[in-house]
Amino acid sequence: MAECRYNGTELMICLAARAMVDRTTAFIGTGVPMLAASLAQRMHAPSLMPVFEFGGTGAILEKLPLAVGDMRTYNKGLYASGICDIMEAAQRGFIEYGFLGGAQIDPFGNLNTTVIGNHDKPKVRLPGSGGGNDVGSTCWRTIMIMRQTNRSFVPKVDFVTTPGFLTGPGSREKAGLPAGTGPYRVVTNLATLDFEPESKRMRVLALNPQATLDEVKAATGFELIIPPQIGRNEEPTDEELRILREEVDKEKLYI
Amino acid sequence: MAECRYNGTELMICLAARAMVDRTTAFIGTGVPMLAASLAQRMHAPSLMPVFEFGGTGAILEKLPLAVGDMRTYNKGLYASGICDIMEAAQRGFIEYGFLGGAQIDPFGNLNTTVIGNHDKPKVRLPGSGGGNDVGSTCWRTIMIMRQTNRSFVPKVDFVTTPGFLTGPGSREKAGLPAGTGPYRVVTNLATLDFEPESKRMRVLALNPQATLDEVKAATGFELIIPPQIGRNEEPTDEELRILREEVDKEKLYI
Amino acid sequence: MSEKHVRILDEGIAPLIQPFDLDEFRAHNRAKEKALVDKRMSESEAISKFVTEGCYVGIELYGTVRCPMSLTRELIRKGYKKLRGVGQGVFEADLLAAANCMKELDWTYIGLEVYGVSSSLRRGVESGYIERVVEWSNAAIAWRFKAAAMGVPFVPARTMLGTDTFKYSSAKAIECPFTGKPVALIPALVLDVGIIHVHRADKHGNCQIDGITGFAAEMAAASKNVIISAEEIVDTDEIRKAPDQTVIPYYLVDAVIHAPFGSHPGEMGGLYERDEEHIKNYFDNSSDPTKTKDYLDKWIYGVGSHEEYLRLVGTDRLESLRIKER
Amino acid sequence: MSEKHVRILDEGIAPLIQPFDLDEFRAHNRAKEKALVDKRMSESEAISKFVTEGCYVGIELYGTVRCPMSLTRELIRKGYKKLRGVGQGVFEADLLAAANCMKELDWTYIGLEVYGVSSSLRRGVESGYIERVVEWSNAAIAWRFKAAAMGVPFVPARTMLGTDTFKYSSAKAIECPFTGKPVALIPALVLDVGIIHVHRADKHGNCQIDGITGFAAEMAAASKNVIISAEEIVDTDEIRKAPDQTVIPYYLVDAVIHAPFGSHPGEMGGLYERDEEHIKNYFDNSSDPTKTKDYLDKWIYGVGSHEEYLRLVGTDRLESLRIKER
Repeated sequence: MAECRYNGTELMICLAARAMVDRTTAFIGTGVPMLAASLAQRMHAPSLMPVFEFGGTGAILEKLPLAVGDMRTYNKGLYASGICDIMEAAQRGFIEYGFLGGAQIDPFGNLNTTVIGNHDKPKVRLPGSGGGNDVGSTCWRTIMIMRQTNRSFVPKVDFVTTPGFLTGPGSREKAGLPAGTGPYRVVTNLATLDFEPESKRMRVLALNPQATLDEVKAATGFELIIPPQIGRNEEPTDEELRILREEVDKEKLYI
Repeated sequence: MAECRYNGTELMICLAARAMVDRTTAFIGTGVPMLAASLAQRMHAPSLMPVFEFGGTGAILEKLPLAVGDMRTYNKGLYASGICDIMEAAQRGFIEYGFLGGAQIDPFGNLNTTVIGNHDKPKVRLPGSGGGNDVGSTCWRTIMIMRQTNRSFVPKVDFVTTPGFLTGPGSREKAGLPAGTGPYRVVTNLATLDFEPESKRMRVLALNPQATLDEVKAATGFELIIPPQIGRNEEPTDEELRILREEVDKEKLYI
Repeated sequence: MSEKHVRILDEGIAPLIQPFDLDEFRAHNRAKEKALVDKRMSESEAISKFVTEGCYVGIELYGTVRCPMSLTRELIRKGYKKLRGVGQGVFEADLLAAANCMKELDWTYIGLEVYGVSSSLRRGVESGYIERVVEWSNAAIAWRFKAAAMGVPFVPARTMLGTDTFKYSSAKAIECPFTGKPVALIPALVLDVGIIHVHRADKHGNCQIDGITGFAAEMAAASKNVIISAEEIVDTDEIRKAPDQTVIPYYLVDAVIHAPFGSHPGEMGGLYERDEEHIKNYFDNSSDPTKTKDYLDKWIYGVGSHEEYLRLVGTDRLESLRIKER
Repeated sequence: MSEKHVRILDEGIAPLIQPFDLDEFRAHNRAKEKALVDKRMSESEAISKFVTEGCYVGIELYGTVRCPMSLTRELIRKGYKKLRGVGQGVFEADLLAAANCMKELDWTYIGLEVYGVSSSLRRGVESGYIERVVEWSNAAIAWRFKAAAMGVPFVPARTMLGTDTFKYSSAKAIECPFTGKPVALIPALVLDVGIIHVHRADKHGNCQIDGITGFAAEMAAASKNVIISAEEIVDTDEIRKAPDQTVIPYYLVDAVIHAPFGSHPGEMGGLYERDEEHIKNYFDNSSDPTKTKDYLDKWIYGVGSHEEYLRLVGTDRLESLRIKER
């Protein structure tokens, strides 16, 4: 790449941040989602409300949490409850954005964080669902953040840990998942992807600065929907980078 | 009656109190149950733990509550929660004694506190179940406290608000109610009654001081089981009466 | 997919007087304001804004304990005649019945505790003015709120079973698919409006309650709109100092009313005792419809606001109820 | 009685590794002590008294936050090899796996958050030492506790549906008898032993927690026996001053251990920060089984008690972690 004003993680944080709308709620996991929400709060979404699965709502994120249950998740917060309360609020429809990552993703946005290989005799045992399945089931819009390679973007995940659009249109509702929910964006080091409304298959929405469509295709193990018009993501602005480095992660925990 | 050392309410309170065992929990409603539990605590059951349905556990009953949710129900208490928490503790098997009253009771200890006459066009509309059905369903031993007349002790209640032994042996379990629960005693102005283990029908356990078996029979609208041996309840002792009047209800709210 | 089944063992005969649609409830909750905005308004504004004729309302806790009486009086003043709602009350339910505000009730207990049966409700039901009464137990009603608060269609229970309370409810009993034993299913109750009185709230609706919480958290989460009255309005910084004291979070709340002595003539734990003389006077007269009307005329229709009501009660009387020490 | 049915739409293939019997749980709860008795004892006494080989244990919250580490270390020292339990952990779960204590797991997330995958658990599962893993989501595990805490066989949910997480669980999906739509049923989980660390407890087991409560209340109520460790033992009068601060009531609790810095190397909200250097050192070495064993030898097998562990950590280090101001 031409210059190193920012690294790939910083870019993904900025792109994820831009996907969030003000005056909504965001279910925050450790790491990139945290930074993205915090950046969004300081940019265009001052009233974005952070929610953490072990009970913290409305914290002032002076220091970035190291764990989804640590004391920073309810620092000067509005409400410190517990996991049932938060998960039930999500199930009731109160949480707009959820963030997810995974070892594998398929064209319908289904995620695998459980095993590579066979469940009962796995090649690699991964951490498991955690809150992932709940976030993917109950939040209105899930934003996936992943490095894009043809080993992780696969035609069929080894294990559907967290529901994307499952087997296609209507299948979430048929399974009993709440109406109108599902994958919203996939933010990668190469592009932002969304899901074509009819087929619910992954589609290229915008390429990252310097990335080419061929690079994106090569890093995907299945056929992406390529619309006639593909956008181009703006580079992180100086202001975004300054806030990210000096305010959001001033302890340099993540970036 | 020969002398007026005590009135009928005081007698029922003393009899109900004596039915309770130390180191157990009691689900307390307003009025007589409150006084009985408080008296038991001061006599033979210092570790009887009072529980109130709106959330109070382990209160020190310096003043008798006027309502099951008032501040006296958690005065210097150990735990102030809410109705779901208390009802769930009862459903989990933590509450030994429940107290109930009613407008009608039948031979199986089923209680009516809902309507006299037809439900949809009632002759008399009564307060309804409240916590009664829950107490009668989930506490291990329910103690009914009622004035005994042949209008209230009836062959069939107009409405089964709260389950006794329903239609007889096995019917509670068949309905799905927790095993081993059910009516334990009926304390009246005339006698203490229990339920014959085989038939689950009401049986005379002991006559009150001065009461006769004929009086009890005359005040009952169905056939009672009369065992070969019938006990005689002891009169309230001077100590019981002193504690009841000077300590338990020192504000003279109920007696 | 298996072709297995579980048996429905029993069904209450009453229809749901407030049918629920969880996806519609989710969409409603999604649209609610998530930013911290000032929600303070008067009782009159809040009731006018959120309570429409015929809607389904719930009032939290018992009518003599931490009960939103200033909002109950405003409901009556507004003249609703066909409200539907949940009856787990004492004084406030009796007043609503006395003023003929209610047409349909999910009922658990409506009585006057130590004072016995509620005369106004008896008259309402026995006369047929109250057209439908559906029976529940206290736990079942609380669990109906809890089911809605969880965002699920029902919760299982081991109460209600085998009784007429079940028969005249809208509950069902099934064979448990895990144990094979019968279990009751208590359906969710999504309220149109929940009305709750608390010790403290900030202007955004973050609420604190001292002592027992009754079913405040569950009902707030089960309601499409929540109206809060509070003894005290505190700064949000006070909330942020102890977020574990928040019982109802701001995002559930739509209106915040500052109502000191808002539970009068009932009590407020730690702040003031109930006004026994006022309550007893009401109850002594409540068996007489004319005297009941006189009470409504004097204490509700005859005053325009909670402030006027408090003036009518009188400062000396109110001060005498205040708890001096803890 | 109707002859109606509802369809079972789907069933997870895993058996319940901890089958439950609610009536037996009720009988157990009935027999528990209801009087206020002194339950203080050491970690060693508590683990010996309540944890038997093969039993099902749960450890509350994440392993770096308010986690009963002194009790976890004692579990390992006691040498159990066949425990079954619930995996929703970080550091404590990794240690239990490193010491080969666990044979069967209800699993939701076992990883090291910012540090990634848990090496010891990976080895345990991939080698087959851990013989059975049943999958759940975080919410599902919490609701399994909640179902047991409610005394009911399941709670409904709208998560897990349609996924392999569901398929490899013991959940079921039915057609809701109220709405006709699919809903997941999450079965109750009654634990043999629940282990929870709190800020404060009295000697009878009444517990207070500052800040978020994770799933402490639900797990305590779902456990047949509860072992509490507490940063501070307070007089019961302190509990009685604020009964609304009690998160776990005494009657659920069987053992109370005084364990200052009991969450070390994890954090304790408001009291001390986590020991990042200690944790990072462990994680950096955890991919190497030999180095992991060295860690266990030094910090667990090499000390006889929590007091000795704290001496090994050192007073200066501990004091440096303490939060000075709020």
